[in-house]
Amino acid sequence: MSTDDAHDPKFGEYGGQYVPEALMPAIEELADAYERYVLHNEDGFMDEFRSRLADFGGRPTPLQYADQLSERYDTDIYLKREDLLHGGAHKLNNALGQVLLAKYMGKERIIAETGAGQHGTATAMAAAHLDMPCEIYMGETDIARQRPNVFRMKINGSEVVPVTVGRGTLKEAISETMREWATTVENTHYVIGSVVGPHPFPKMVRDFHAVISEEAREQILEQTGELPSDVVACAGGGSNTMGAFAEFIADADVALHAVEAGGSALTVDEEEGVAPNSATLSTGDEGVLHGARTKLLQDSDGQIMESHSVSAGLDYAGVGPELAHLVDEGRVTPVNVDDDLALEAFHRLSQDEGIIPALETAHAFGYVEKYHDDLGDSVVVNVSGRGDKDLETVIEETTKRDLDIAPDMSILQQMGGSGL
Amino acid sequence: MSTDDAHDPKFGEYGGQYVPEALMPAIEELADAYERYVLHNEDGFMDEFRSRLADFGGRPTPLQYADQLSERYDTDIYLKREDLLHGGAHKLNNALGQVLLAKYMGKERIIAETGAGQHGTATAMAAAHLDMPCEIYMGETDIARQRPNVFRMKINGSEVVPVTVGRGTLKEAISETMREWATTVENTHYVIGSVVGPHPFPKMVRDFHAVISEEAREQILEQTGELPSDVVACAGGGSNTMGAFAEFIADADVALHAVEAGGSALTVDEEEGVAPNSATLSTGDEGVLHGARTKLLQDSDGQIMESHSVSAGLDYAGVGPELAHLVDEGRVTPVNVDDDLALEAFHRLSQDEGIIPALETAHAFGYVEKYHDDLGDSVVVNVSGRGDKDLETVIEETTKRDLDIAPDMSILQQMGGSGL
Amino acid sequence: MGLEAAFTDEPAFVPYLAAGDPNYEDSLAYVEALAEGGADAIELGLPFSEPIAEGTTIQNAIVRALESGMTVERYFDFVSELDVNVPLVCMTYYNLIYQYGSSEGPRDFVARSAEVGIDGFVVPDLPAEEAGPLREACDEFGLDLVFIVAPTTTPERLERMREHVSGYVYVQARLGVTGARDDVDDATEESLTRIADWDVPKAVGFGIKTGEHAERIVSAGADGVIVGSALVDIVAEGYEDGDPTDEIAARLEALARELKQGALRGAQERPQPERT
Amino acid sequence: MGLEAAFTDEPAFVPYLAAGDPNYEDSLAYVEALAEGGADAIELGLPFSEPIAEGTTIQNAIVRALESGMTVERYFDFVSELDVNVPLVCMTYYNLIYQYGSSEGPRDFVARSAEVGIDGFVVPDLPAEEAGPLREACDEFGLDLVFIVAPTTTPERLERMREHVSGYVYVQARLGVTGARDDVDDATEESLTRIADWDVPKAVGFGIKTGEHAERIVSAGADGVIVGSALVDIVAEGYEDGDPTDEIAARLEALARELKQGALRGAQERPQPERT
Ligand SMILES: Cc1ncc(COP(=O)(O)O)c(C=O)c1O
Ligand SMILES: Cc1ncc(COP(=O)(O)O)c(C=O)c1O
Repeated sequence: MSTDDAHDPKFGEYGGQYVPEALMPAIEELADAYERYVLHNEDGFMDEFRSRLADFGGRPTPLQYADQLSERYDTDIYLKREDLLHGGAHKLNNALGQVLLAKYMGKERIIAETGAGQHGTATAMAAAHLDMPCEIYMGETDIARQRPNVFRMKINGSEVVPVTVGRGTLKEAISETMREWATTVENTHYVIGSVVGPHPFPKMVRDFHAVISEEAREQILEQTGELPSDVVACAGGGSNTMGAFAEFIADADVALHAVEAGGSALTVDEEEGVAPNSATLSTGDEGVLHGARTKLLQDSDGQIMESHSVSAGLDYAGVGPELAHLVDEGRVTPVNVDDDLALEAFHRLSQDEGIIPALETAHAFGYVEKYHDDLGDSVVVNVSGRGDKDLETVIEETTKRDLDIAPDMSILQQMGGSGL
Repeated sequence: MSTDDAHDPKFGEYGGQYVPEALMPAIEELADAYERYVLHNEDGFMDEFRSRLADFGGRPTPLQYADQLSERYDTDIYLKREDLLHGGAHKLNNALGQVLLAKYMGKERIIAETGAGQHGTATAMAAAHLDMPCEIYMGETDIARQRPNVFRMKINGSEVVPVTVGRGTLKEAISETMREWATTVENTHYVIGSVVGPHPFPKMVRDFHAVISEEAREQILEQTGELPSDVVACAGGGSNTMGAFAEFIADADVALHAVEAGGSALTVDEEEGVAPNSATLSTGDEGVLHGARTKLLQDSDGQIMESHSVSAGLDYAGVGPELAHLVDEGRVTPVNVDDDLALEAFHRLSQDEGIIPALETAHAFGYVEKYHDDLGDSVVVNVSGRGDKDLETVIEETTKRDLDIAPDMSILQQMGGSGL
Repeated sequence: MGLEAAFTDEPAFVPYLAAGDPNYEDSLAYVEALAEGGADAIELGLPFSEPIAEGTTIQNAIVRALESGMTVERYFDFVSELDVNVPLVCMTYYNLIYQYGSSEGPRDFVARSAEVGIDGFVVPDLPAEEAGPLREACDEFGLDLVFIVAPTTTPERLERMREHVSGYVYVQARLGVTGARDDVDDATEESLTRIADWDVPKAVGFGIKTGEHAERIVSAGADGVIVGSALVDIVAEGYEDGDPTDEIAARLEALARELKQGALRGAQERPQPERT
Repeated sequence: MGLEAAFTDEPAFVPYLAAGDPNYEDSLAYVEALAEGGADAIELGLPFSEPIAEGTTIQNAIVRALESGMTVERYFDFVSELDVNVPLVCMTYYNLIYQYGSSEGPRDFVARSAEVGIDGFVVPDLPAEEAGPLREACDEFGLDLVFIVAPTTTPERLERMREHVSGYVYVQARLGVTGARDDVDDATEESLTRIADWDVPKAVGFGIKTGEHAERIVSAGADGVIVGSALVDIVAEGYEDGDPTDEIAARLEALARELKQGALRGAQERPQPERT
């Protein structure tokens, strides 16, 4: 874990603490707790965290050599299998870390926001596991379209609080959760879902996810005796990304690729305030959102755009400030993959390797497919999550597109209906 | 792995090879391959199997101390986390083992039957991973009600072959697959989904799953220095059951509990040929089904009954012959848990431990809830699978019942509709 | 009367129907029509709920029979009531045989079968290895036990079967359910050669549908032909179209006649007749 | 004209409305009605798409304003067009300030604000730690920068804020949005005590809805009251009911008057008036 810059709320010019005054004490308290428990393992916090990640979460996750893809690309492809983590995605690393931290801090209640529901379900699982009351704020539009995840949160015993303001999606849910936090800071911890938000969140969330690259680095050294030439991870907020990169950053020869959602196009519609992508690192510019200075999708006024991607988990107009900084420094290469290529990659990984990836994850494989000639001879790809949650979207989007690689789904139509 | 009885097709009076003559050569060939590759590790088969189980499957799975349940029952409860295996259930142990074996045997094609789709999805994943063409036979009724699993098989590149004869459920699918196998034995391997069928399947499938108890035994010794007092596992065909028991059978002091589906009642309707349960070990009697002599749910003529359970994966009128034998010998205690208790246990585990279990698995926890006073001081429960696949059923069945423990799902109704 | 007798003098035509398909009364008429058409013995299916060895056609016949109320007791009634003059073979699965009666094992079933006039058994899911108790009961009551030889059956298993078989041996023409004719002939000839020195009649079945086809099989050396699906198809189609029972019976009788004639022609074409 | 001036002589009433809620024209009328009703300064919200510090009421107002086409340029037009005679405070989020103009940083925004007659800023997501560049620009153009003191603000942070604050300090009455009155008074008194020796006026806001309420706050020592949601509620209800603009304006003016009167009464009840 890199502790060198733990006290600095900034990554170059990015980061910081752009939050309402009412939250500042909570954030300072959290920064203090981060330092004590996470960085200095006070009261054995990190030991307990790592042990619960192992027993409850299922760590370490394997680093799997991908037979078929390696042959296809004539290069060694290794899969870091975060899809095998409890809950089906890397998200638990962070959720478990923060809920446990809240316990150590003496907090009595957890709140969190969720968009597609992945972070919400991970938080609900962690809260149930650690016996903490938990409320998840979720836009009412998202509730309607992510019913299985709503149900999972509820059966884990969390409350799901509908946010009815505005469009009822992730943005509004974040605002609502921040406001709720501002009124209950004393007994409540807000579990943010990615390496975003005010300091210390970006560093803390990164550190909770750094176990990904810590393991992967050890595993590849054990398996090959060498460091990989490349690490590839998708990037929404960037938590799986930073988790997969963290321990390789000091290894200057390891190329790091952050794959964003190219959506349907990289152009934007200023008039409507809509970007048909969420390629923040590739196309966004500097601004302040949700507590941090970072790269953003915004119009010329500075209003935040609606982003779009076939993958709900990448659909965010901001990105972690550390990633923005690493991109500016040239350490991380930002790339993007559009909806079509991501869907194709989804099908390819499912058919060739027997792993049904999350649509977020599929973007990383879309990049490998398209640019494998530019990659070195040993590529680690972070399989950030599994795709069970995406079946419905994939059916719909695949049918729309008539992709060559897609399986013939007529059997489902014959048996009545076309959805799941 | 217990090799003492590898050549004997029987377990006491159970087991055997009651199959059409056309299949006998295939079964003898398989028995031979089982002995060479599985028992004697020829060509390093078992090494490759174990290594793929680790890297692709995610083994070892944790043995997790369950904080809340241990407190609730005032006894130490340990969870063997097969739900974390790739695909979400123990099923992959067997599917991967058999598909790999088929490869070693020079077979070019995989067929399998599936009912609820769990074994089918595991087989499809394994076949994709090992680059084997695969066809899954599935009753058309099951196809219609298990759409997400049908889709998962198809996106993994398997064909799903609808079986239209009779009621179009698991029984018919098994017959169809056996017939298909009988016509293509030379190049095809039939991957059976549980410890059922003719020898060598019950032993071979058990050996592929024995890794569960092999790990669990080691893990509990490491964690507590002692063997557990009890091991509890649900039993449909009995594959997770035998996997969880195998390495403890010789430990005479470890009590082994096989929890069957009590359904809605233990009585049967002879007239209709319907048992409202699938408590084969508790209520069935000896007979011959699907290639083996074992305990069955049958009417007085010997016609096989339709079984019933809220959990599709336990819904089978037969059971593995070795389990039947171990029950007769008094080594395994057969118990059963009805639909209500299983649903309650589903919600309890979800809320208290943050683990949403498969409905099959929930039966094991229903038993622990009801009979914890009879259990010893250190109980291993096999978490055979995760419950994502069961969300829809759980909503429906919970709503019907008005269970106290169930979360308030009105938020979903408010947002429109009542299903997922 | 002993199944072997059906094969004396001339090649035997052995049809199969599921008892009770599509219902008890019609099924009686259909089976009698087969006898009328020249059957030398009849394989009469006792429907089992899990017929793992059957093709779709016969599976569906079994479903129809079960749905119309066929049970083991009614099967025995059916046999008692049948007005035919040829040996009857009960074709069913082992569980029904095993469960019947108050004592464990197949003896009760065999005893009752003998009582109602059944002459032997074909049990597709009972390989020779598991057949001991049934063989004993058959011996006790003087009934035959037929085994099936598949193209894939190994020499060792042939030996085991030879010990237990009586009445006739059922030679499975090929693995596939349908297919090119020449294949069948080759596989059949090879199978027949492998068991040429067995002292029971060899009846070939699996996919035989026409008189011409029966002719070839017999000319290749078979002592008889077993025909199931082609006959069951007539029952199924008639049932679906709602045809009158007597019409369907007439069609069955006609096909039976064609098949028997084919077998007879085949016998005349044999290079060296083995039996007279 | 300098915000501090608004607090001279008597306790100030400082209302908040989102510019452009529910549309440009009506909003002009509403803001002018507040001035008419006795506002001493006006906090005029420039709507930002992610208003993380607002309650639901104001969030909804911002959504209405954005949907009716409010932009940064139109906001400046709006301010230019406003016919009021009191100081104006621009309340917005830092990203809009930061992005404006061709050069990086807040200077362009401040320059343009000064041009159209804005007197100062409240930026809820800009803590003192990050406020350097904006403070500099304000100094350059002679504008004020207001900070918010929360009940939870630590003594160290108070010190940091004190360095940067000008115009007035915005005292957040309590963490919760609504609640029992006595709580508010206690928290308010404590907050006021903590910053008693600061040489800027102290205005209290957060949850003030009535004249009586304003009275108590001022009697507890505040130099002014800030009222937002209660006024925005009037706009929202009128908008939903489709009431005529002038009726809504009249209601706003009436509430403004009540609040101002309450504040004046409060000043008379003070034990020892600090300012005259
Ligand atoms: C599987 C998966 N991968 C990636 C992401 C993107 O988040 P992040 O960029 O923070 O890793 C998500 C978010 O929901 C996700 O569910
Ligand atoms: C999660 C899970 N557990 C248990 C079972 C029951 O099978 P078995 O008794 O063979 O373990 C199934 C079958 O689908 C299953 O999916």
